Amino acid sequence: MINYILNLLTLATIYSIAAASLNVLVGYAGIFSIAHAIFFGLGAYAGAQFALLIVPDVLLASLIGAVVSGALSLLLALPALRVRGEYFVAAGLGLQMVGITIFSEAHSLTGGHGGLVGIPPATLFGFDVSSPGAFLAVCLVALLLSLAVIQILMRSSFGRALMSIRDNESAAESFGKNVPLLKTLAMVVGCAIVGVAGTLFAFNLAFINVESFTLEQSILMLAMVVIGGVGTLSGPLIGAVFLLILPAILTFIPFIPPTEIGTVQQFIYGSLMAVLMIFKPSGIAGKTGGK
Amino acid sequence: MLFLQLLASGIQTGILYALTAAGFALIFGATKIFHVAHGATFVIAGYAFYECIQLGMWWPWATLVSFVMAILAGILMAVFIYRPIQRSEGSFFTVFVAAFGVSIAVQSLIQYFFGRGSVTVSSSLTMASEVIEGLYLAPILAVAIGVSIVLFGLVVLFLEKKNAGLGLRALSENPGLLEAFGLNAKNLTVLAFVIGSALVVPAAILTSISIGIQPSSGSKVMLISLAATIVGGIGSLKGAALAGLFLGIIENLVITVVDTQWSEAVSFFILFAFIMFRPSGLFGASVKR
Amino acid sequence: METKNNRAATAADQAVSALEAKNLSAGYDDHNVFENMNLDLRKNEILCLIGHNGAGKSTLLKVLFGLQPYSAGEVLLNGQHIVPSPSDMAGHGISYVPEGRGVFPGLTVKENFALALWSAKMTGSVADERVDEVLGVLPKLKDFWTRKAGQLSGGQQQMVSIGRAMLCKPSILLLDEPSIGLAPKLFQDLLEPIRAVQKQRGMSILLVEQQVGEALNVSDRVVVMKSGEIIYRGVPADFEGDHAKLMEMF
Amino acid sequence: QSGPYVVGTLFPMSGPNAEAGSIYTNAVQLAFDHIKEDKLLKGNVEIKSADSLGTPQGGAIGMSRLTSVDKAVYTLVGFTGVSKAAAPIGQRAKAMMINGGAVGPDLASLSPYFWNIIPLANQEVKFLIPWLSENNIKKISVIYVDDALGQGILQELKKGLPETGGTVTSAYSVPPDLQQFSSIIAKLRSDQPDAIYIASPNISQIGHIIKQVRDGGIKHQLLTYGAANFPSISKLPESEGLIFTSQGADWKSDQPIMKRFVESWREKFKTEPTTYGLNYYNGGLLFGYLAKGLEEAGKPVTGDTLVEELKRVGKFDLAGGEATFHDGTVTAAMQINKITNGVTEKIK
Amino acid sequence: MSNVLLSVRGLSKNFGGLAAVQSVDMDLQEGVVTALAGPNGAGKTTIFNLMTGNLVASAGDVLLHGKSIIGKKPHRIAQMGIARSFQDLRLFTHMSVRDNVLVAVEPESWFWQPGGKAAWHQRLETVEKALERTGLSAMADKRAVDLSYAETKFLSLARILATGSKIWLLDEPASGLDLNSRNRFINILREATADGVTICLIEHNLDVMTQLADRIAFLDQGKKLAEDVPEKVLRDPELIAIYFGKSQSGN
Ligand SMILES: Nc1ncnc2c1ncn2[C@@H]1O[C@H](COP(=O)(O)OP(=O)(O)OP(=O)(O)O)[C@@H](O)[C@H]1O
Ligand SMILES: Nc1ncnc2c1ncn2[C@@H]1O[C@H](COP(=O)(O)OP(=O)(O)OP(=O)(O)O)[C@@H](O)[C@H]1O
Ligand SMILES: [Mg+2]
Ligand SMILES: [Mg+2]
Repeated sequence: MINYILNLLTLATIYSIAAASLNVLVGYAGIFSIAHAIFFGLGAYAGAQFALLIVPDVLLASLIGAVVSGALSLLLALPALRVRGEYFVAAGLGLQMVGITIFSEAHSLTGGHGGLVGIPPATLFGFDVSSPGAFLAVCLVALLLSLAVIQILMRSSFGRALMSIRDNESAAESFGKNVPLLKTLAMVVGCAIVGVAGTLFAFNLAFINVESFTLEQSILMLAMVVIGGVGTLSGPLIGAVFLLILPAILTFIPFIPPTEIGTVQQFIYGSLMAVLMIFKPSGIAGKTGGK
Repeated sequence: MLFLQLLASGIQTGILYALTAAGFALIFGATKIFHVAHGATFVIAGYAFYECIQLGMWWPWATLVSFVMAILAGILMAVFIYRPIQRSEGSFFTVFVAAFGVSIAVQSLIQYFFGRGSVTVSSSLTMASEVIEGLYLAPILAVAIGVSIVLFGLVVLFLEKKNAGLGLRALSENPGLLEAFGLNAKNLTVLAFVIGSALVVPAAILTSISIGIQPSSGSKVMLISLAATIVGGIGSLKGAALAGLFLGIIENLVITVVDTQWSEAVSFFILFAFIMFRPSGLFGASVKR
Repeated sequence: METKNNRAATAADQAVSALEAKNLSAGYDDHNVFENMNLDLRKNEILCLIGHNGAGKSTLLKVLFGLQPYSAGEVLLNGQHIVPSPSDMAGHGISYVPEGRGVFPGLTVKENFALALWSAKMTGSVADERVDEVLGVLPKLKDFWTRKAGQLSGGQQQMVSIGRAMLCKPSILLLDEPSIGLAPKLFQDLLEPIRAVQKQRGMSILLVEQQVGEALNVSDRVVVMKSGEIIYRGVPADFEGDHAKLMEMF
Repeated sequence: QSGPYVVGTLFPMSGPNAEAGSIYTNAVQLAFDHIKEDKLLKGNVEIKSADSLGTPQGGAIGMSRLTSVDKAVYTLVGFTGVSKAAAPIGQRAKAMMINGGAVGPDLASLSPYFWNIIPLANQEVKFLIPWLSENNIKKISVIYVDDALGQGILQELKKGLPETGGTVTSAYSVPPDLQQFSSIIAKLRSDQPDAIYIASPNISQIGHIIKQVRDGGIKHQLLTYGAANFPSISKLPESEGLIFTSQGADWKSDQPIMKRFVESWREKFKTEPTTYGLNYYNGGLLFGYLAKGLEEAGKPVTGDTLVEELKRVGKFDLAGGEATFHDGTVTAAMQINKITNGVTEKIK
Repeated sequence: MSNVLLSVRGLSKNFGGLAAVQSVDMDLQEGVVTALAGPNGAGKTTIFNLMTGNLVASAGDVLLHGKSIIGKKPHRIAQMGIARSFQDLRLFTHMSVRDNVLVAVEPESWFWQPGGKAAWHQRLETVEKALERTGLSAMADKRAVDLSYAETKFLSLARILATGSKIWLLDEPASGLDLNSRNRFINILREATADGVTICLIEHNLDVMTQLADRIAFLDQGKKLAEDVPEKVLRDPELIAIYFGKSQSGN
């Protein structure tokens, strides 16, 4: 039991990092990205290749994941500077679909559909940290660091500037905000952090392939942020834990014939998502009432 | 000849895209609701038709049932999902996530009742024969073209001749003001969902005949509809339909130049390019930044 | 103030109320904006409703038109109890011009009008007649008949909004701050045709304004609202030249 | 000490591949029903099902749950991505895993705890090639998904065909979720191959391709691998004449185990049995044999002892005949089938 | 003649065929309130947009302290000390009132602000002062969307107050305010001019205009028709006919 729980918690922690980083884009900067799984994937592939080829040090690999993902986020920054709202959603969709195809085709980097197998157990400064408990601890530290970074940035003038851009771009400009630059920076920060999450994910699963970086995954991350509460610190964590643990709990429902478990689970899962949005539109941690 | 053949299959694919995209564009254009569950409506319509045929119903009746089910699904979603969310602080993404939840739930319901595999309605319409040398066409292409032109014409006529079209445009601009005009924004929203959902029915039926339909078919439909809506220009029904057609044709023609595994990605590459260089789409008004 | 003399002749008319709020209470989720509000708009009068920002004037207008629910009290139309809803009110010949720009910016002026005609269920020659009459009163509208309303300047949009409200041959007109953002001359130009129509065939107007001077000039009666309560009922003459008295009310 | 033994199943129970998941689950269930009827084991067997969602992450969570919460010592898995993600977790928990559905050649040496009770796809192709040359089928076009399965099949064809005078004339890679093949069909028509080989891990996709190829007026011979055993392919009217390889499974066999399997399957599920069903049935039976051996030897039933027992015994009487393992993979007889009038018949 | 801070020379803007602004010359003198009057659609807002870089001029020049700022990005121009308000307010709706103002005090937003704690306290003090002066202190923690109409108008002003800019461009800042609030508003602007702020004001309300303006520039159909002290402009019969109307509020 304990390993299962540790494993779930590790995944929940990794997704919390991912959701928190997406919240930087969606909640603070008003950049509606539905291509976040691509950057998650970039981090995962970069970190995994580093571990496979050089050294499976989780810290170094995470840094590599962050750098690669952060650097390539400029791809998405381009349309973000040109369009907003639903147009940007569509741009993200385009990137997501093209990105997935590239992941499947770039065999030498990603292993194609077959993926990268046998990612070595994680080490940290030469110590093995691959046991479920130790790895959870590593992930928790990464989560705390990411949250600290996000919190410090978002409470600084940088965060306020992002929020002002989110609320009204032209007014932000007229108070001296360099909108394109700030948006790009937000994009880089958010994607670099999700790159770390991706690397941790690769270590955790020891195997990655495109199936983990699909549109569904992007939407799942988005759902975590929205269900938890957009623009709040705790929201993405609550959302991540909720959406990952819920299906796990549903598997404990007795009396469902094994062939129907999946269907029933998915039904409850989907309905809950809709119902939650109807009754808690600003998320579990979001402010309710008012306008 | 390969080119002609690809063009023909592109048109057939494109027509299906055009119909679903027009439905999505109509709903999104009028209500600003990002109706992700449009794909679910498509699947419901397809299965309704399939089940009726299985029960031995005459096809026009099955078609009718399919229309009823799709429209009903659209209305239920509009009234019970979107309306309550929009009434409170319904941000773009709240609606998005709720609609996504609905899609999952619908998909699992269909799985539960109709199984998980792909179902196909057999029909001789799909058998291709050589029309001129090297060009194989199936009667369903003609049916698709005919049906789509008629249906599309009807919708356009309805929107233009009746004031409903005007009402829907007004709805997209300012639902609150519509009430001040003494009109009912709720009813107009439902109308948008009725027409938009009805538009997917022929596409769903044609798909269930020519390709087959399965519970998870909805997501592709939704993605292409969304892409076509943007490429066509938000708010333009004609734009979305033409863009759908265009994407279908490109998807087929493109394999003369790139490997087949890229053909689907090309649609989205085009979408990306449009957003970068012509965000207003083919027919849209210029985009406010 | 020659209007008042004119109106005195139809005093009997004035005694009959066109639209009446009786013990009305309304507000938003967390607070009541007004309670036990009593107000009557009499036949063929222009009633000016003034008050400080947030007094509840717009809320009252919305409640009367059915755009906003009320929690207690009743609304009487020509002495009959009704539950207002926008589509019914339009059917009863009541028009409402909201605060701000009351036009659809993406539709042409013509289309804005078409929408209003649809709402009033007017078609064919009846509709044409109505349009002709409104264009007769607001001839400037012809100049931008086929332009998108959003491209017009603020004043022109306001003109469209008022013209639209007059289309259904309203017997009651609810006007919420028509002057915002309008050049002073334009505001006067706008009030004149309304007055003309009112004189010609009778119409009750409830006018909410912050441009108190101009508004009082055209009104028959005045009501002052403060924090959801009516603190003064009278005629414009009460305030003539007495700026201090007016200031007190705010 | 003697039970209840926990056996896990890790199949996609929702999503596009859920059809396979429910067939697999049924098959496993059937095997354990039979084991119970026969009182083969002293201890009870408890089956725990986890939904892999058909994705690696779902597989990892499910496997982790099966090993750590349910304490499954023996888990039946399917699908390549799921298997790859589950294998390290199973290995860490020292739980034995049996794959009866995925046929990617790279599954052969995933882990010492991971065993394939299904011949991998390259074996099937090897068996097919001689038959092709016998029947004068030389030029082959391939529609494949670019994963381990597709690559394995394509490579095997490219290697094997020239030896018998054939060639791969064209190969079209498709995304695994593509449903619309009109453009590829147009190309196939101009390629003029003798036969078209379809290599996709996605069952409904194979069905789509077959239907659309036939609708498109292409009359060439169609070939595929054992996936065609799924009813959604074999029952398709367009599948008439389809030729596919599969492991040897003679539904009319007189072998008592096989006979019982076929009869109970027909009775219980009202469908024809498939090789996948057979494999997972065998996967269930295999556990019965291994656990029985351990019970008799007075050893505890754990992943380790099960693997040991398998290596020690080496040969098992399963439905369809005697099975041995090589490279962590069962070596089984192969056969070539043809669908005529909706019925699958062995032609070689 | 006092010091000219901001001036435009031959400024023109065409929207397609429409000449919204046609070679306008105008000077804003230090400490002087210049009202920009004119009928709806005259081009007043457009001139603001040209000055602040929100629109690109078709011709002409904008000079700040004698140096051309044409072609510069809006945020650069804002950082050079020009603050503006918008006709439609454009508040940061989902941020608190305090943060709305704080954003305005932090012109260059990198990951940090220079100056450490001392500067931070200084900025906070600036914010509190601006809130106090506009009477918003009590609702500093409310979100901007939850404010009432009058309060939003004052918040829009507080943001500008806090920037410390010496040139303010205000687009109909007092429209829709009641008599009391309007007076309060006028007083704040008067205090600001006393502190040496230069204001350019678009306003349709004659009370506000006459109480504040030192000069009135009159615009019609994109052209500047007159610029002079209020007494003269308000008496010009031609302008009365097209703009001020008959019941001119002299009182
Ligand atoms: N949508 C709303 N939600 C919550 N409170 C509101 C809403 N609209 C108005 N209010 C509040 O209701 C009260 C009355 O507002 P209302 O708009 O009726 O005032 P008003 O008299 O029209 O003021 P103004 O002169 O500024 O137009 C105010 O306190 C305002 O803050
Ligand atoms: N972005 C734009 N595109 C096209 N035309 C525009 C645009 N902005 C303004 N105009 C036009 O330019 C002219 C001047 O507009 P402007 O907004 O400057 O008027 P204004 O003097 O501020 O009027 P108001 O007092 O009504 O606010 C108007 O005719 C308007 O329709
Ligand atoms: Mg009001
Ligand atoms: Mg203006």
